[in-house]
Amino acid sequence: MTLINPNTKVVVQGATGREGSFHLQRMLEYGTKVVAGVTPGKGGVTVHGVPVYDTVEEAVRKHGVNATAIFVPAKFAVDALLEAVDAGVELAVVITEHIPVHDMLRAVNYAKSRGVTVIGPNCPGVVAPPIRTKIGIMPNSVYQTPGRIAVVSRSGTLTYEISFQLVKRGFGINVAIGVGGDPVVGLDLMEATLRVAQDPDVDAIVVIGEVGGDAEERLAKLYAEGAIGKPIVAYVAGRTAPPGKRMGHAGAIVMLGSGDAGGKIRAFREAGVPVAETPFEVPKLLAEVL
Amino acid sequence: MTLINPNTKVVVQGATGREGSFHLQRMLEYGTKVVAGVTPGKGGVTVHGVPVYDTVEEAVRKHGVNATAIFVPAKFAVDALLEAVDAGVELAVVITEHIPVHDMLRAVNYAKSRGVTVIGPNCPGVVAPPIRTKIGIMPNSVYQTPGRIAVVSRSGTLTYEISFQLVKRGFGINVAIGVGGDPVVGLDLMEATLRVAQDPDVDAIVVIGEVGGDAEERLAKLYAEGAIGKPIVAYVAGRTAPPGKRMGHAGAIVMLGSGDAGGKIRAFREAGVPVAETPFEVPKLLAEVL
Amino acid sequence: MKLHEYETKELFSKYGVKIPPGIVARTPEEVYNAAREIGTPVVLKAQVVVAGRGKAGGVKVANTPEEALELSRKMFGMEIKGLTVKKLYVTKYIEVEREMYLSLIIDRATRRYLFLASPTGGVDIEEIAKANPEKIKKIYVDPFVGVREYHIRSIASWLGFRPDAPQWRQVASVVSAMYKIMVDYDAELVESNPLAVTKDGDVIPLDARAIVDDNALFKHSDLAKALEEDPRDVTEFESWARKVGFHYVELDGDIGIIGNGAGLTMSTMDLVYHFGGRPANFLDIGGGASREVVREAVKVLLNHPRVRVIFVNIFGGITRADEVAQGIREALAGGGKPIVVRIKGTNEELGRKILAEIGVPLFEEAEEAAKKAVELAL
Amino acid sequence: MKLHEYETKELFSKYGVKIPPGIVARTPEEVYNAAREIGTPVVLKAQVVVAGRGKAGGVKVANTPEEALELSRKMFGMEIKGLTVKKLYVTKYIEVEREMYLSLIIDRATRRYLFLASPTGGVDIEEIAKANPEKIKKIYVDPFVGVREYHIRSIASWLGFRPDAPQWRQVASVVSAMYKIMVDYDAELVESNPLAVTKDGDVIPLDARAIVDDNALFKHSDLAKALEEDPRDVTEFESWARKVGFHYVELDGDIGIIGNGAGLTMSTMDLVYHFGGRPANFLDIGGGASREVVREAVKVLLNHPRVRVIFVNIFGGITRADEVAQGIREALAGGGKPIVVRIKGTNEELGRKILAEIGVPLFEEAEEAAKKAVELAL
Repeated sequence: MTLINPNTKVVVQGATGREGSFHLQRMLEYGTKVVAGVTPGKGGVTVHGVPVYDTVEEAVRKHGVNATAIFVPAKFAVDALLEAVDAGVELAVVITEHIPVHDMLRAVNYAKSRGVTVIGPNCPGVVAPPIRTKIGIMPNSVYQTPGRIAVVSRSGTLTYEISFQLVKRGFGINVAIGVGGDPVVGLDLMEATLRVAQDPDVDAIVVIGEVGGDAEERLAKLYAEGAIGKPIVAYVAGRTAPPGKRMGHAGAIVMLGSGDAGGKIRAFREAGVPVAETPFEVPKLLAEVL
Repeated sequence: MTLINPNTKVVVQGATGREGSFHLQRMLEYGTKVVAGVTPGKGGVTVHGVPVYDTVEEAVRKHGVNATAIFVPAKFAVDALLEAVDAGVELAVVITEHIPVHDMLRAVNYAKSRGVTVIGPNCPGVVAPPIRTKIGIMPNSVYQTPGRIAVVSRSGTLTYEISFQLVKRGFGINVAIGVGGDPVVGLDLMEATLRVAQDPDVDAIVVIGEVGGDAEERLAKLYAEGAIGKPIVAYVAGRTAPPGKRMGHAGAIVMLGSGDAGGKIRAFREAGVPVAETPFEVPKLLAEVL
Repeated sequence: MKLHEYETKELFSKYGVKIPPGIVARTPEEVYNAAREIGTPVVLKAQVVVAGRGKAGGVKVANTPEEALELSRKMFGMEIKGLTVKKLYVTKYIEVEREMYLSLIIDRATRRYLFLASPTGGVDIEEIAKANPEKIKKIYVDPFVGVREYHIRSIASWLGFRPDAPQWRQVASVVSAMYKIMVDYDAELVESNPLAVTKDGDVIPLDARAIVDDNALFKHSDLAKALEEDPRDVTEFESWARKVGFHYVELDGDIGIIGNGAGLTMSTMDLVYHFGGRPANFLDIGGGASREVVREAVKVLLNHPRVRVIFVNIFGGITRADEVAQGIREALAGGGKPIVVRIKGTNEELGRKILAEIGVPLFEEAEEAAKKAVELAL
Repeated sequence: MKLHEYETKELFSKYGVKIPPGIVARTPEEVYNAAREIGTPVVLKAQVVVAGRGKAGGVKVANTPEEALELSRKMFGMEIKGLTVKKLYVTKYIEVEREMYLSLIIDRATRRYLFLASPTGGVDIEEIAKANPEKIKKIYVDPFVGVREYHIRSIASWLGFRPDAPQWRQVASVVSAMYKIMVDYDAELVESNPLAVTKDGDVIPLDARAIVDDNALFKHSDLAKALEEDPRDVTEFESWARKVGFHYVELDGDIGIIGNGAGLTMSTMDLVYHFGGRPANFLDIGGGASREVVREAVKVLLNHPRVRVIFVNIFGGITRADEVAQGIREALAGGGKPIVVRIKGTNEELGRKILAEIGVPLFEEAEEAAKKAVELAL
């Protein structure tokens, strides 16, 4: 499985907060091994039966935690991530939105230098139906059908939407990764796709891009070079997005003349990747490439 | 070969300086592929027939340089190292002494995060007689006899002295690495020993330690755990060094009660590593362990 | 947050870069006085945060204070790409020998800072990239390393200077200042275009702009205040919507779009367009939006003069469908426009029930809903 | 460079840590005035950069200004571990509830900063490590990350405080200050021992010391000047030797040692000791030493009152043997002491020849040379 496996033990940072507590419960319900929570100063309480500690280090020491889901507010999220990296987790999923990009730039570089994989920030996380493990906020109801399709996306809700369409048409999902909507993310669309492509249990990959940056173009180039080795179906949101405007996601902006949806769609098609016109066309194209 | 190989192509940073130019010539004489020099603002001249450039990037682009020997003054040495890292070298040997330790701390961390091996600072470099390649300042005359002994040392001249004794008693040298006398070095005595131990062409390792730090103790522990897998003979300088005093090398100081020669010798002996009483005893002990 | 030219130049100046003398003027009288103080000829530059203001008549040279007064009367109130000119930057006219390009961005792929440098500038980087791609050099700067002499060396020599040239240190000063602005002010872009070599041989940022990370504005109260006073590139609706707390972008159609999540909302716009409709806006209520936010979102579109139909497309993840439904119900209490709602997700059934109570139709799939919205807007 | 207690505390204070009121005094009169100004009882603390000054009588409590005057007369000029007391730090006497330990160093193995924290302090870290190793907690701080709240949390809770205790923020302030001193002043050690909880419940650095990286003194002209004015832990010979530019450490024997390279020089000392002699010093002429430096090195030892024999052991790497030989010849021109010279290396033959001209014997091997030196010193 990409990123997570049956031994993944999760700590929720910000476990006593509204969102942290809510999603901690959803993760437990889904089947995730959420073994600890962390909220500085709240050590000693429990949240949905899960013990909460003051530090990640304690959670690691007492429960062998190796992954974290970060729900703390933007101003404290980078510290939470760095704390998790220093405490020795292998995977950090940063759900938090609105983190200053320069702070994340440094944190992501630091995490990488310590061999820690970061997903997000501003992301829905990762979910793997075959092992019923979710680190994030995807709706459990959508991810009930295990299978051999990987979904890699820059979006949150659009990922659920397309996953829902896939399941509805009979596809099962191996893993869905929302890489996050910020300009700087731990693993970008290209890198995440490259990772899932290496999983022998994945037959095809659905890639959901959007305006801004050039991860889609870089991925198209890799695909054309044969580096992916598996069929890809793409969808790119934002054809009607005007240039120079930030479309909700901090990373969804056409800047210095690059990053528009048209260019991305062109790059995919030229590389031989079919691109769906609407989210609902994705399952049809997927059936064609399999 | 550890660290260097027949494809190692060297740039000398500070090539037009007194020491840089002097040792560039000695390296060429020894057989090292010194293909470029760098001195900002002096691009265009040649030193001993080697073209000099303004930037390392240019040297890399034009000559496929993959290693650097840094001879620039202490105030500029960290910049030179960072430039080489960013230009894409794989190995950087920093000869320069008196570099502020905090600056080197950051630079060494950065180099590591980019996958670059740093030797030094304040070191004699690395020399491999079997492939007649030297990146550093070791006297050529000492390293004329290829063989299967590795020498790893925190010292400069003491390394030559002991290498000289080895050769005199009929041993050949596979590689000699002076890791540098500063508190923070790119590869410390333990790490360098671990590297040479993995070389199938090395039969035994001579380790030369000195007061300060705990690299010798950590190495002894590794050896006791069986992680080295090859015989080691050690020598530790500074039994008569008083505590709290810096013995020439910035790193040679007993601080907060740790780092004295006695403790290191004890650690080696308890781990089963024979320790020579004088440099001249090293060949004798080596003969015994082989 | 997009900084005006004068704001960006003030930052350059703060970090030691020589900039042409300039004064911001809000009235023709201020322009006249500024022109007298600075000494003619002067350049009047419309402070609007869009590219290409020169071609649109937003930059004029005046040879006397009187001419400046006259010209400024025509310039104030001008519309340039939808933005009204409210401020003119009156600057000394500088004779230029050569125009160069220098910008600093965050490179997403390498997670490093990236300088783009070209010895020829004055036109957009896109145009340079098209006409002379070989002229653009990329110089990467790691955030843990910062700008060093070797970066400066690389940039200054690419721009065409020798280490012994007097311009070398001026380029160094510009490079250092840009990096400091970038880091100290959480900028996403710092650009000088043109970075000019004057007839006098000086290197100066003749024009400059910067974009600051909105997520970091809490660290920069001075900028947050400046944005409050001068929202610059947003319409009234955009400004209002952002104050409520969600992402809003004005488009030119008549079907109002509300979605949760940027991707889904864009996709909803695209879908409307795909079926022949024209989206009026992008309105993302975001993850974890409260009932209040949803209510305000719908109200915005109810009050929007161009919006004829509202299309709410919610696929619930972190957002709870019942909250959305309650927000819609509350907004519609004060009268309405045709609304098409599609909800799928967390607490979905509860949400459906709430909406059913007020007679709002619900769609299972966005595709059908989009078709319906387009149909209603005809 | 070792900082005095008062210098270190001034840095703590600069970075916002509350320190006990204190005045540095250089004469008994200054002590008297300081005691009056601060208000008795006061503590008189000898400013000598060695550990264990308390046990050696370097710390005294005075209940009146007169008692302070009296006590200080005995303390000025005292020798503590070879260093003369020239300054007393007169500080407010503080009643202490609990003594803790906190230091910050560079960890060589991990290449990170490392805090060592113990809830019990007041004795050397070595003693804590021996008696209660489980009390020492290690908190690593990466140089690219710096001190963050989570480090502070880890330290403060280990020292025994709860987040809601008033001492929590005081510990945070001490931790931040120590890190800033470390980084801003290129320190290799910053230590507060004891870090005290006073009877009033305040956390204050009751004693503090720091060591600054000598290689970084060029960045800190204030410290370099302070070191110039008060060389603190060096004898006159050491001071002189360092000014010439090489590494010199005083030992207590009679065989003067000159070597090139720290390792070889230490090994030469050890060798002399091994054969029954007693090294008088460590003198490393370093790599690339010039003829002038060698000459000055030999001269130092010629003038050294305790040195009876000089043993020069050079294995040439970056050092050129002919330069060494010429330096020795020049030094010996003014008269001499027995010298044993061993040179091996670059330009070796030339060096040999030069020495032969002035009749100085040359040894092939350091072992024979060491034996000869020991023999000559008998």
